[in-house]
Amino acid sequence: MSRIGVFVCHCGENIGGTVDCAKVAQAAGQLRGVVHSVDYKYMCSDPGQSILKDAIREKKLDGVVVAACSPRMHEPTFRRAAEEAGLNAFQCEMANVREHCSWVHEKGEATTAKAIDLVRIQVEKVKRDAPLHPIKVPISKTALVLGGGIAGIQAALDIANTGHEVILVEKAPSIGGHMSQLSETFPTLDCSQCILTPRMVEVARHPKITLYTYSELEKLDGFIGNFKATIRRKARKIDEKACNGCGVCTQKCPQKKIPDEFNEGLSMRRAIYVPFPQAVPNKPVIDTANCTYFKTGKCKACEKLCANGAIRFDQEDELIVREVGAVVVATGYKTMKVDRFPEYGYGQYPDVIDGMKFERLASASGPTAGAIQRPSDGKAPQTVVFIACAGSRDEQKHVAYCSKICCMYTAKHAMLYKHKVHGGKAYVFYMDVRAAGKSYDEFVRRAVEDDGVKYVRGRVSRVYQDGGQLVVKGVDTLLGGEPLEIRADLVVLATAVQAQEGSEELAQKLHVSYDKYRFFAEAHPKLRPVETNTAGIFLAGACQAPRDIPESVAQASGAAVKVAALFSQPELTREPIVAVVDRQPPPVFSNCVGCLLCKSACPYQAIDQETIKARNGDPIKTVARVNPGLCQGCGTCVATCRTKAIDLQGFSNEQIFAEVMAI
Amino acid sequence: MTATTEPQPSGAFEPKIAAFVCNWCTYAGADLTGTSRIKYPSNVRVVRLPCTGRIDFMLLLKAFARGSDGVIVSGCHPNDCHYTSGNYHARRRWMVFRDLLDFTGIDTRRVTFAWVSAAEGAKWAELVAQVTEQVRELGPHTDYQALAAAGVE
Amino acid sequence: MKIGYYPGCSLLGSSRDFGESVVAVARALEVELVDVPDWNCCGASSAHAMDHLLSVALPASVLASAARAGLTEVVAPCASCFNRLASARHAIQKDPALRKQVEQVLDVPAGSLATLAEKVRILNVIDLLQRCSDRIAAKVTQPFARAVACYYGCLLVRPGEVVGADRVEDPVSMDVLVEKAGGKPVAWSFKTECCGAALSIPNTPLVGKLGARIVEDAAARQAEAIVVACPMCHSNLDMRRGAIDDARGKKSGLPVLFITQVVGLALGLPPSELGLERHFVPVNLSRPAAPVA
Amino acid sequence: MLRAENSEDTPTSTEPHSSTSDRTLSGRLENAAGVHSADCYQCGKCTAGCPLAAEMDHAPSQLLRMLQTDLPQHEERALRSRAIWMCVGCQTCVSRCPKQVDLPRAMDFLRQESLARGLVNRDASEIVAFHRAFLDSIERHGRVYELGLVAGYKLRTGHLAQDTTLAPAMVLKGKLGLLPHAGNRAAVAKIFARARALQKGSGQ
Repeated sequence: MSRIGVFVCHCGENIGGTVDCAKVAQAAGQLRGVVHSVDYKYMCSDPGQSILKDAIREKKLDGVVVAACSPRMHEPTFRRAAEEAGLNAFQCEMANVREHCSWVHEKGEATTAKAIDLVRIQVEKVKRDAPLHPIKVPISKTALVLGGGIAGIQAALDIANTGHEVILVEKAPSIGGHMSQLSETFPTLDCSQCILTPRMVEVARHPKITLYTYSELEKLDGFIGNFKATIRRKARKIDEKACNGCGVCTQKCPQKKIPDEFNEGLSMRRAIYVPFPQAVPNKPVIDTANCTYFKTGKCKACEKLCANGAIRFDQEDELIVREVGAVVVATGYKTMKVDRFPEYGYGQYPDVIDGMKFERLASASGPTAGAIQRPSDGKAPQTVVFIACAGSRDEQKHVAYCSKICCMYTAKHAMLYKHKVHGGKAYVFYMDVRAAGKSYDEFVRRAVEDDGVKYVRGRVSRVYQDGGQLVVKGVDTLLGGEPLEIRADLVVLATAVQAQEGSEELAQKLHVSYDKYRFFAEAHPKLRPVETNTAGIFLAGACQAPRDIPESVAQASGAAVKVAALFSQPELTREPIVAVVDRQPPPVFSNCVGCLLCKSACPYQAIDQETIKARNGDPIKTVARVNPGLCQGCGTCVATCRTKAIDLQGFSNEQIFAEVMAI
Repeated sequence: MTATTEPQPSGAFEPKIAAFVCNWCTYAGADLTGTSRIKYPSNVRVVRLPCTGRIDFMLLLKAFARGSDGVIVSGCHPNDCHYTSGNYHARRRWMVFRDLLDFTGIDTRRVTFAWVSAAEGAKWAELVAQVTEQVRELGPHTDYQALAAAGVE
Repeated sequence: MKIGYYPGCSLLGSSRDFGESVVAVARALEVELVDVPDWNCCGASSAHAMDHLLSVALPASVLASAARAGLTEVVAPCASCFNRLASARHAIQKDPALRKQVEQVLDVPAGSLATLAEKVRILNVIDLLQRCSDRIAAKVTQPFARAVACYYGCLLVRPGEVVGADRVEDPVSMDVLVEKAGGKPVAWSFKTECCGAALSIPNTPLVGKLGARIVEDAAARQAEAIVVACPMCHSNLDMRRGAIDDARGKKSGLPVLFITQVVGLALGLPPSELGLERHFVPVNLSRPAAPVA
Repeated sequence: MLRAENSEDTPTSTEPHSSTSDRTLSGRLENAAGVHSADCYQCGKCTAGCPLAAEMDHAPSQLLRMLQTDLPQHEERALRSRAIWMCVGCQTCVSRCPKQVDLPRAMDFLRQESLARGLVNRDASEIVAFHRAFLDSIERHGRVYELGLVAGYKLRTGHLAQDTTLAPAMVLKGKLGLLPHAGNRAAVAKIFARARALQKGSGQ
C-alpha cells in the first residue's frame, strides 16, 4: 500500500483565485493510497518546501504530488526538496493546475473538478514511480566553435585561454568574417582590420586551437559532453603544409575576371586566390568552378610556377571526425541583396549599392584604397542618398524586425563620405534613429551637427535613373508630408540583416530551434540568452539576432564561460529517463525476441544487440540493448515494440496506462 | 476507481477529452496558453509524454474504454521534433491505427491528430475548443462501455 | 479561339480607335470575340469614389451576365474596366458579407455569386495578345521596327494580387509583345507612373503636368512612340497633349499608340482599320524609322 | 521544437485590434472597409510615391495620422480636406506600403463619409460634379454617354467654355458619339435604386 502525499499550491491568487484549493486537497485525501494532503499559499517558497519535506519525513511518504504550476517551471525545485527529505527525486510528480487549469478556465466547479482530476491522474502515476538514479557520463573537454567571424574568434580564444582544446571551423578560406570587410567601426571610427587582425593571428598561433578553414560541419551526433562532430574539409587543391604563402600563383593565374567576394564584386580576383592580404591562414585556394584547368583540362600555370610543389589538383574533400563536449554556434548573418527591391530598381542600377559595398569603397584596403567612387563611372559622387530600413520593418515585403545595426553604420557611412568628399552632400532617409548604445547617440548627433549630414524623416518610395543620375522620390514627414525629390549620384541601401544562408539545415543538424526568420533561438529570451534548447549547444553573435560587434563579443565571451563551466565538472549527470530492455531470470531471460524494430526506430543509434550467453559461453538469445549514454528518452522504441519488452523509465507503460485509467 | 463526475450545470452533455501530448512542443505550447491567459473549455485532460513517438495507440483505445469521448494527439510540427523523428513515427502509426479504429466501430472523428508548437499557445486553445465542440456534437461515446459491460472486453 | 468581349463605354466612344484596333487584330489572329450580352458600364473611375457598393455591383452585373452566357473568359481591353472587373471579382471572393449585399442589389438568388470568380476569368488586352504571341510572331509581315517606350500606367499592374501583373515596378509583358511585333522597347523610368487618370476633365492642367514627365522621359530615351494599353492613358497623353506641351513649355510630336495598333501594323493591317487617323497627335509613319542602337 | 520560442512570458494577444467602435472615424473605416489605420507607422512612403501629393492640402500619410488620434477636430479636418478628392486610386501607395494599409480604399471611404456628412471641400466641387455626372449618365443610359456626361458636368460646374476647342475635334475624329449607345437601361436603373435602398436601410 502506497503512502502518497498531495500538496496543493494556491500560487497566491494565480491558482487559489480560480480553483478551490482546499476542496482539491480534501478530495485528494480521499484517494486510495493518499495518506496526507494539504493546501498552502506558496509551495515553492521556503516554508512551502519545508511543509513538503517535513511531511515526507514525518508521514514516511513514498511518493508526493505537488499540484501547482507547470512541471517545466518547478519540477526541479520540488524534486530537489523531496530528495533532501530522503525521497527519491523521481518519486515526486507535479499536477499542472495553473497553466493547464486555473489560468485557462473560468472560476467555478468545473475548474475545481478538473484540478481534482489532474491530481488523481498524477497520484496514479506516482504510485508506480520507481526510484531512479541519475546517470553519470564523461565529458569530452574539447569545444567546437562554428564560424570564424568576430564572435567565433572571441569564443574560441576565451575557451582556449581556460586551457581547453578548441576546434574552430570556418566555411570561408579565411577567418575574419564580415568584420574583416568593414572600413571603420562605430562609434569610435577605429579601423576594423587594425583591431581584428591581431585576434586572427592569435587564433592561428594558439596552441589550444585547431583551425579548420574552408570547412563545414557535416554532421553532429551525440549529446552534451559527448558529441561526435564530422567536419568536411573542402579541398583547397593546395598542400597547406608545403605552401609558404609566397603568393606567386595568385599573381600569375591567367583567369582574372572573377568578381571578388571579399570586395563585394567591386574588383576582380584570380581563380587561385587568397581572399584578402591579411587572411588567416595566408594560403590560397583554387576556385574550381572558375579555374581554367578544371574547366578545360589545360593551364596548370600555378603548378608550374609553385616553387614548393604545393598545388594538388587531385586533392579531395576530407572528412574529419572529432569528439567534442560542447558547441558554440557563431555562424553570423547575411544582408539582403539590392535586387530584392523592385521600387529601388531591382538591382539593375550599378549606383544603387548596399552598405557592405560602401564599406569596401570606404576601406583603405578596398579596391579604391578608400576613395569613394561610384561603381558606374568611378567618379566621386557629389550627392549621396542613404536609405535606412531597406527591407527592415517591412513586414509586407520583407522582414518585420529592426535590423539594429543600420542606424549606426548609416551614420558612420555618411560621416566617412563627408570626410572623404569635401563639399559632397549626404542625405539620410530614416524612419526612426535607434542609437541606444554607449556613445551611440552622440555619434549620430556628430554626423548631423559637426559633419552636416542631412537627415530627412521619411521612407523613400522609389529610385529611378535619369541621365547619369538617380532620382530619389522621398518625403519629409517633418514638414507635414512634403514630397521630396533628390537627384543623387549614389544611393546606399541599409539592407536588412538576415539569418545566414543554410541556417535551417544547420539548425536541423544541431537539433536547435530557430525563429520564423531562421535566426537560432535562445533557450530563454532574458535569462538564458546564449543557450539553446539543446544542452551543450551555445550561441554567439548575429546567428541569433542582428547584433553589432560589442554585443557579439560580449555574447561570445558569455558562451565561452558556459562552455568553461561545463568543462569544469569531472563528469555529467543526466536524468535517467532512458529506455531499458526487459531482463528476467531463466528460463525466459527476456521478453525481447530480438526483432530489433526498436533499433530501426531509434533516432539516436542508441540501440544495438547483445547475446545472452550461458555460463559456458553458449549463446542463448539475442536481444536489444540500450546504450544509456546515447538514449535521449523519446520512447519511440517503446511504442514500436511488439512484445512490450522495452520500456521507458519515468514514462513506463504501467505509469501511463495508470494515468489513462484515472482520466 | 473513483471518478469525479463532470458537473453538468445545465444538464448538457460535457464531453471528456483525453490529450496525449509531447513534452517539448504541445505541452510547452499549452503552458504558453496559460501564461497568455487564453481561455478554453475545461473538458481536456492532458497526459504528458516525452514525444508523440512514445504513444502506444492502445492508450487511445484504453482512453475510450475508460470513458473518454474524444482524444487529441498533438506534438511538434514535421521537421521540428525535439527527438528528430518521433513525430513521424507517430504519424505513420496513426495512419495505420485509424483504419483499425474505424474497424472497431469508433468514429474516427473522435480522434484529432494535430501539431502544436511551443509558440502556438493560441492554437492550442483553438484546438481544444474545436475538438470539444466537435465531440459534443457527436454525443457521448457509449459503445465501448456497453460492450465492456456486456463482458466482451 | 472564342472569348468573351467587354468593350466598355469608351471603346465605343472616345477610344473608338482602341476598340477598332482590338477588333481588327482579333480578327487577324483568328480570335472570335463574343460580346457580353446586355453589358452595362462598370462604374469605372467614379463609382468607387462615391459609392463602394455600386462600384462592386456594376462590374458584378457584367460578370454575372457573362457567366449566364457561358463565357468562362472575358477580355476587357480598357484597363479601367479590366481593373474594376478584376477588383469586383476579388472583392466578391474575399468578402462574403459584401457578396450578399451585391446579390441583393443585382436581385439574384442568395449565394448565386459565390462561385462567380471560379466561373469567369478576366483578361486584359496584354493577356490576350500574350496568348497569341506565337501567332503574332508567325504572321508579322511589316515589322514595327521602331524604338518605343511601353507605358503601363497604374491599372494594369496594381494592385498586384488583384490583377496578377508580372513585375509591379518594372513590368515587361508589353515590351515582350512589342519585340514580337519587331519593335525595340527602350528602358525608361516612367512605365508605371500615374498619368492623372480621371482628373482629365476636372483638372486638366494637373494631368498636363503629370503627362509632361512621362513624355519628357520617353523622348529623352529616344523613343519614337509611346505604346499604351489603356484608353485613359491614351487620351491623357494624346488628346491632352496640348496641356502637356503647356506644362513642358515646348511642343512634342511623339505619337501614342495602342499595343493593338502596333501589333496590327506589324500584321500588315491598314492604318484606317486600326483607327490611327483618330489620334490627336498624328502618327506619321511615312518618315523613315530612326536607326536603333 | 523548432520555431519555438521561448515561451514562458511572451505575451500573445488573441484580439488583433482593440477598438473597432463605430463612434470614431477610424473605427468606422475599419468596420466598413477593413482598413486598420493604427497599422500605419507614419513612414511616409505613400506620400513619397503619390503622383498627386504635391497638389494635396494634406499628404496621404497625414490623412491617416488624422484618423489615428481619434480626435473629432482631426477627423473633421480629414473629411473636409481636398486631398481625399484628389486621389485617383492609382494604387502606388498600397503596392509599396510596408504595412499594406489600403489607403485607396480608405480614400473611397472618406469621400463617401464626407459626402454623407456634407463636409465636402469647396475646391472639390468640380471633381464631385464630374463623378455625379458620370454616375448619372450610367443610371440614365446604362452606359456612359460621353457627350451627355460632359454636358452634365458643365451644367453642374458652370464651366461652359471648358474643352470647347476639343469637343468639335473629337466629333470630327469620331471620338464623341452624338447619340447615346444602347445599353440595358432598365436593369441598371434598378441596380442603382436597390443599392440606394439597401444603404439607406443599413443607415450608411
